[in-house]
Parts: sequence; C-alpha cells; structure tokens
Amino acid sequence: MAISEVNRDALVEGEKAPWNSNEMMTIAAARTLKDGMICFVGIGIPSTASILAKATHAPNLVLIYESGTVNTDPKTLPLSIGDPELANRALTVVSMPEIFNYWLQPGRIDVGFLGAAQIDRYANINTTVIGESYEKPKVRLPGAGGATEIAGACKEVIIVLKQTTRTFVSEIDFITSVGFGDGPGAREKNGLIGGGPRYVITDLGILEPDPESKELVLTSIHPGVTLEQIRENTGWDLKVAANLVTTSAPTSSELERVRALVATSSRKKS
Amino acid sequence: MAISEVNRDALVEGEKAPWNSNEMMTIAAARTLKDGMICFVGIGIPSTASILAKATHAPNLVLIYESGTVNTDPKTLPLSIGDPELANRALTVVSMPEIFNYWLQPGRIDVGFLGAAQIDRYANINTTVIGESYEKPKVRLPGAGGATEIAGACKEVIIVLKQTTRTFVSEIDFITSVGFGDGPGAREKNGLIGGGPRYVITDLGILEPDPESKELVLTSIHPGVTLEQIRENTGWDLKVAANLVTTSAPTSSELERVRALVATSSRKKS
Amino acid sequence: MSKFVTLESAISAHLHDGDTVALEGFTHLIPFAAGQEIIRQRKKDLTAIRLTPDLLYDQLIGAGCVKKLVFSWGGNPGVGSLHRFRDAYQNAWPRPLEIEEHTHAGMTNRYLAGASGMPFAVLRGYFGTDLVENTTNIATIDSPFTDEKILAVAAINPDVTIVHAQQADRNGNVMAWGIIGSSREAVFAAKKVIVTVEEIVDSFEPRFNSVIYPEALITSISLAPRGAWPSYASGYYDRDNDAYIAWDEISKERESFTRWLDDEVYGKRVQDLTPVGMGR
Amino acid sequence: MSKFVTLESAISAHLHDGDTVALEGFTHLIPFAAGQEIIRQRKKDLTAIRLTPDLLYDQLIGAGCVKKLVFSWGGNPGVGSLHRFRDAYQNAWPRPLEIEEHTHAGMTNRYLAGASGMPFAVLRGYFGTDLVENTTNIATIDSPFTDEKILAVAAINPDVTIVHAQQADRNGNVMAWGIIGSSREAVFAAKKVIVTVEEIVDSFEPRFNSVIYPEALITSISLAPRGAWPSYASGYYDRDNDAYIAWDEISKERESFTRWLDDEVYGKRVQDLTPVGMGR
Repeated sequence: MAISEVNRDALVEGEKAPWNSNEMMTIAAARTLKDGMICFVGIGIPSTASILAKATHAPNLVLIYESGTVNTDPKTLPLSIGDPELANRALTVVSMPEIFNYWLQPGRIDVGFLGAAQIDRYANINTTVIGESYEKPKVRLPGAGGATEIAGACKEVIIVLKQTTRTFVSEIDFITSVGFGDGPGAREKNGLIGGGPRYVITDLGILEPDPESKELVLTSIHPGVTLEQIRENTGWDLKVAANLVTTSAPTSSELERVRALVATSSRKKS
Repeated sequence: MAISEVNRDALVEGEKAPWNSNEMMTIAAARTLKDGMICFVGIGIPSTASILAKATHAPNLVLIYESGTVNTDPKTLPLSIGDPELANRALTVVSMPEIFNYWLQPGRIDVGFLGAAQIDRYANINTTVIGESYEKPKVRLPGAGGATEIAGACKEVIIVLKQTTRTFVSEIDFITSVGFGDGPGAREKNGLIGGGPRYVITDLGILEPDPESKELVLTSIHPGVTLEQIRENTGWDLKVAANLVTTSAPTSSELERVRALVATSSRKKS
Repeated sequence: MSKFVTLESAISAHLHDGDTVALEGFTHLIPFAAGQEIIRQRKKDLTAIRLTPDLLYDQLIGAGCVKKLVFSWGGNPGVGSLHRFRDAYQNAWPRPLEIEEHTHAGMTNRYLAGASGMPFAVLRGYFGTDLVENTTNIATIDSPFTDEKILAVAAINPDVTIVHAQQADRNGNVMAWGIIGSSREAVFAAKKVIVTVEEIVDSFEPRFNSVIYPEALITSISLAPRGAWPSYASGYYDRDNDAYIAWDEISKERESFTRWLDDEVYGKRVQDLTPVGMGR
Repeated sequence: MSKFVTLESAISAHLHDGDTVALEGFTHLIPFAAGQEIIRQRKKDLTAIRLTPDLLYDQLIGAGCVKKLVFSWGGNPGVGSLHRFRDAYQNAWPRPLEIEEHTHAGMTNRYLAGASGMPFAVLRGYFGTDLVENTTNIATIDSPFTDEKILAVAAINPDVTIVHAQQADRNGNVMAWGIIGSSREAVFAAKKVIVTVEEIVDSFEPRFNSVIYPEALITSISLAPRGAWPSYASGYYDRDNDAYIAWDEISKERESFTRWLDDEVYGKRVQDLTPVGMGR
C-alpha cells in the first residue's frame, strides 16, 4: 500500500522523526552540490537546497537564476525567480538573452536544478499538461519556462520531486524536458550537449541513471523508508542498486539551517 | 585637363576662394542632414559633417558611432571612432552586437555616412584593395569595417570622397559595400533592406542616383568649379541633370564653425 | 508633439483591438498599471505575448481582452496556478483562448530576432520534447559548418510593446535598472513602445545593471508611480509577495474575480499625472 | 590557486605557440601591455583575431608572432595605414601573413555565436560584395519562415581571449565601463580568458555602461596600470592620439620599427605587480 503524503513525516521506527520529508529531500539535494560549482537554480525546493548548500558546505557555489541574477547570495527564500533579494545580492544582473545564450546554452553551467510534475524511468519530465490531450488537458500546468534548455545544456541535472504513483509514471503525458529520451543515444540524437540527469531526489530516496541503460536506479533510501514503500510509490518496475545505501540522516545543524531558511519565506513552507 | 588636388582651393573666379575644397565638401554634406534624423557616423569627413550639422541646423540629430556610443554630442573632432569625447558625451554606450544587430540591421538608422577609396557609377564602393588581385593587391586598404552593413541597412546613405579619376572609376577593384550593384533590382536581389546611396558629395559637386536607372547623375556643382573639370575627374561618361544647380556657397557662419571644429582635431585638419 | 502623455491617452492612442502586444518585465518592472488601463478601455482580440503571463495576463485574460496567448511559463510564481488562464483555456470563460507555447530560451530568442530585424534566431532547444509537435513558429535547419541540426524560432515583432521603468529624463530617454528580463529585446522588436515610469528626473545617476532606452525608440511615456505593483521597481518599492499569494484566492472563482474587476479596475480611473509642461 | 598572477606568468602559462588568440577592446581598453609581453616572450604562429588590428596587431605582426590575421578593419584610425601589416601581407616581412577578412557585423556575430555555444550566427550582410567570393567561414541559408536568403557566419572560439579592464575586485571579478566593443562576446567565446586591469579594488562602484565579468569566466588576472596605453581606460587616462599619429613614422620603415621593438619591447621587462597576498 502506498504511504499517503500526510504520514510520510512519521516513519522512523514508528515514531515521529525529528525532520519532515520535505526537509530530508531538501537536505539530500543540497548535499549533491559541490563547492565552486556553477548552479542554475529554479524556484522552490531547488532554490532552498542551493541556498542551504551555499550557507553550509559550499560557500563558493555560484548561483544563477534565469531572471539574470549571476552569483547571487540570498539570505532569505525568494518566492519568485526574480525577488529583490536575488537582484540586490547578486554580483551582476544580466538580460535573459545573455543568461540563456551566453551562460546556459554553451554548457557553462555545472548543475541545473529542476522540479517536475511527472517523471518517467528515463528521467524525462513533464511540467506542461496532465491528461492525454495537449489541447484538452485534464490539468494545464505552467509549461516549460527555462526547464527544457536547462535539461539540455547543463553538465548535469538534479531533479527534485515528491515520489508517488501520480508523479513517477510509466509514461509521462508530455515530454517538456528531456532526461534520457528513450534510452542510450537519445540525447546525442537530439543534439543535447549536457550530461543529463545525475540524481533524482525524492522525499523517499535517491535515484541515479544506470551508466549503460540510462534507466533510473534507486541507489539510496531515506532513513525510515522501506523499499516496499518506494516500489509502491513508483509507476513502473523500479530497478534497485545492488549496493543500495541508506541516506545519512539530516544533522541537527542541517535541520537548523533549513528551518531558519524556510522561516524567511513569504509562504512559510519550503 | 584634370585639376590637380593642390589647386582645387583656388577656383572661384580666378581668385583664392574664402574656403577650401574640403570645407565645401564637409559643409555640403552637413546640409543634407535633417534635424531629428538618426545618423550612423564614420570617422573623418562624415564625422566632421555630422558634428557640424548638429551644432548648426540639426540640434536633435541622433549621432551613433559603431563603437557603441548612442546619441553622442562631441564638441571636439574625434580622431578615432571611439575617442573618449564620444563615449563621455553619449547618452549611453552599448556593445557592438547591440549596435550592429539591434540598431543598424533592422533599418532603424535614417542615414549612414561613408567614405570610400573608389566608387563606380552605381555608387558601389571599395575600401579593401587597389589592384586587380585580392591576394596580391597593389595597395592593401583597411577593409570593410562597418561599411558593408551600413550601406546595406540604412534608410539612406551619403558617401563623401574627393573626386578624381583615381577615385571615380568605371570599374572598382573590389566591391566592399553595395550601392546599386549593377543597376535596378540589385539591392532587392541581395536582400539589402535600406534605400541605398542618396547623395555622393565630393569636393567638386553633388551626385544623386537616377530614380530609374540608379546611375549617378551630377545634380549640383560647387561654386567656382566647371562642368568640364568634373567630367575630367570622373572615370566614366558622367550623366548630368537637366536642372543642374550650383551649390550654395558656404556661409561665413558655416565656415567659422567648421574651422573651429577642425581646430579641435589632433591632426589639425578635417 | 511631446511623448509625455497620460497613461489613458497612451493606451487609447496607440493600442488597438486585434493588436499583438507584449507587456514585458520579468518578475521586476511588470507594467500592471498599463495592463489595468487596457482592461478599463475594454480592448479586445489582443494577441498577448509574454514569457511569464503572471497575474498581469491572468487579469487581462479574465477580463476578456485576450484572444491568443503566446508564452513560455504560465503560473503564479511560488504560489500555484493562474486560475483565470486555466478557466479560459480549459472552459473558454469569458471567451475562448488560443495558446502558442514556447520555452523561455525560445521566447527570448524570438524577441532577439525581432529586435535584430531578422526573420528568425537560432538556438539549441526543443529537440526531443513534445513541444516540437505541438507548437508553431519553429523550424529545423542544418548547420552549414557542422553536422548538426539547429532550432530556428520565428521573430516576434509586436505592434506594441509596453514596459515599466524607474525613470524618464525630460528629453524622453528612459532608464531601468535591476532585473530586465527580455524587455530590451521586446522594446527593440516593437513597432510602437509605450513606457510607464515611476519618476521623471532631470538627469540619470549611474546604477549597477542599468539599461537606457533612447528617446528614439519610444512612442509615449506616462508617469505611473507604483505602476509595477504588486511586482516591484528596484530602488522604489519591493515585491508585494503577499499580494501574489492573495491573488490565488481572488482569482480562484469567477465571482470573486469579477468583484475584484469591478472594484479595483472598472471602478477606478487612471490618475492624470502628466507632468506640467510636458505635452497635452 | 589564485587567479592573480604577473602578466609574464599569465602569458607564459596560458598562451602557446600556434594558438588562436583574440586581444579585444574597441579603441578603448586595448590590451597593449599584454600584446607587448607576447612579443617579449617571442610567441609564434599565432592566429590573431580582432575586429580592428590597430597598432596592437601591427606590433605583433611586425615582431613575427602572427601566422594568420582574422579581422574586419585594418587601419590606424584617423591616421592611415598599418605599415607592418601591409609589409607582412604584401612583402612577407618578417614572415608571410595569411588573412581572413570579414565585416565588423560579421566578426561581432562570429564572437556572438562562439559566446552562445552555437556553430554559427545569422545576419544580413556580405551579399552583393566581393567578400562573398574572397573569404571563408560564411554560408548562405534559406530562411525557414520567409522567402529570404540569410548569411550565416561560423562561430569563433579563441583558445585565449585577452582583455584589459579598469578594475578587478579581490574575489577575481572584473569590471569594465565605457566602450566595450565586442569584448564581452570574445570573453564568453574563449576557452581561456586573460585579463589585465588598471587597479584592484575592494568593491565596485556603480558606473554607466558597466560590464561585469564574473570570476567564473576568467583564467588569470594581472595588474597592469596604463596597460591600455596608447588607447585608453575611461576614468583612468585618455586616448593618446599623438602616440597613434607618431606610430605612423615609427612603423613606416623596418629599421625604425626594429629599433622601437628593441628599445621599447625587448629592452624592457614587465613589472611584477602581483598584489601582496594574491597568489604565487
């Protein structure tokens, strides 16, 4: 039985864990960022995770937002991709043609950080429509924004989303941004110069593409979550790494920092 | 017999005129500029003429140089296309992609001002090589610079050069910038969106393209110059307008201003 | 004739039913005052172009001004959906809405092509996505120098581009600073440019990340203090994130939206702020 | 490792014989100190790229460092010819010089394509001129949306781009202001970027028309006060037009040029100006 979203925060040995699943997801995402990387950041959890990383282990992370803010150092969580905090604390602010053509397109960005509404086993993502018809969708989502070309050009891509059978589906309703297409060779065929997804980080675990088949493989499971629960929340027959590990639990310092950050948000949640 | 360059300054009724031929050429060029025009300016006489026009009858002339200085208002003659005077007195300074792609290419410029080493009857101009071989030229000239696309895209083009059989030739050695190509339809065939040359202003007179044939026609003759002298200084059988007029002599105010300007030049001549 | 006019005159004189119009500004400097004046003047059949429709176009769409939306990201940033956009697209209320959808990189390059007087611009993008089959104004070209296929996107040249900026000087030049998005390209691409500004100044001071629009590019300038609210104008006021969050409630139902329209748009009149001695 | 090194170390470590190199800056901020250090280190077989070769490349060409010149306007602005360029091209002194010739619009778009990671850029240009038959790295493509032929120019991605700027901050970011030409595109297009600056400052002040090169783009920074002379650095010193005029005499004959080379270049050593505590 799939765990419902509401009880994901009470999984550790039958007791309420000292963190919630959003916090675990955010902290796991932050840990993937290495100091000195140039990071193209989307709004929401990607932003929280990047700001957290810069405030902790990666002070020289270069944060770039599609609004044109280059090497910004926000101390509060932005609500939008162009909040005053991002502009005021940036080294420089440039136009969107410069961000997309001069920074993103040539493959200058080390890591791109994306969210998604749906993802498939090849880490292709949908942020456009839910439902089979593009013209008559069940739900109209915001669309591509910067995601398509971020997915195409960054040296690596990290995708963050909650894992349920609604989000982890065997066939996504619309390919908005390409992960590994239909498998090996698909990125090259489409002229995508970046390396593609490196990690998919969910509230339950961490998935990575198999180096050969490019299919997502579960490589890490968050503390308190069972493999069975993860399988039940995945819309395909999920592959699991032979050396599956358990994600290190959030440290108290990580938790403190992420909570302090989230408290600065206009929405008061990450 | 062609008049030599040295005695061009002493033509008016056998006496030394109170102006020299460079001054006449500069003043005649300045007069073609209308107030409020956006003018793309090259260095040398084009620059002197534009600054003169802005200082006299066209105070709202918008001067743009390929160095990126937009709406500049120089009070001294620049030696180069990017002198401090041009940058310091500009409304704004932009990059060369912006100047060439956003200002020039879309046909936003009213008038482009060019010099030339050679010109033909269709006002095609050469600033690249003298001599029949491109690889082994007799004289290697500077090349195109901004001229090719200025000639292509401006609503109209004004060309300023001294008139001799070396400069007004039946066939130029290299087409650096297109006037009217080989006649009617040539600009359209080459996708040139601008109107092409409107005036060719020399030290002897003013030529304009025939509306039908596009061949240059002498329409005005500077005071003190004879038609015969102009013919002798043209390398083809020059057409002359039925209503040929004499250029108005420089006024004392025009002369005063042009001399004051030239006195500010590092080279002390225009 | 002076370019300084009231916002009411500017919209009335320069924006016509059926026009293609781009109101640009990315998160920052979004021309809300101008958008609401378009609603008040009940303009219709507009093709409305903008990377991020945002609350601005949610309002225009809900008010029935828009026939077609050309965009690349249609959400309420950090909050959720644009309910009026969804209701128009999915339920044709208050009128059917056509859409043409791109990516940010595609849209910014479409403006760039328009600004450059080119029929198209080239980029790496779209290939491998379902956008290729579901949108127009894109094409594939072979690179003449390398063995690659490249995406071409068609130029956008709006009939009218509307932007908000911090300052105009008395000669009609305009200065904006901070996040500029694709505004410069949208301005250069347009046939006519309507600008609203926070303030009119004698001369500009140097600023980081400033853009100056020379007078020659601009059709009209109107004074509209707080004209970007609830977005922001760097140096004047900050983004009103609470207003963005509140919009979710206002826009959720047709009734609450209609009430907002009546109270906040139709029930108000744009203030005549034409500076003394400037035009009229 | 710190990016702050002496100019001698920067050229020695990052520029190699046979490299394609672009020293940019248009009239303003021309990196003369770096050019002369290249001569002193007797680099050779360079493919030297620059819109306006100017005195800078006249010196490099005369010194025998350059195998091929890629350019769009080769004169001494307002003065006359580049004698060393002419002598090399027409008489192969001191070595044969290949050329590849474009227009300013072509060159600036070639850098733009390189900066954009594209194989080419598109523009309206060249058609109808004899350049079409006499240069390379251009092609004609059909517009996919309109019935037009469009010029494509191949990207330039120099092994090394060298620029001069007014200031670096202590984090290795660089700020230039005033006329910038095609420098930004040449910087973004390069595999390695060497910068010389007038001054190292704690933080930047707002300036009109400023460009900031983030540290991430830059390979090395060297302090080189008056490093753009006889061109200029806005806010530091003006263009030395007399020196441009004097170059005409110095460069006219091989003998006077060689004497200048010996006295002013080989006879001098770049000063070690590495700021204390920055690298080494």
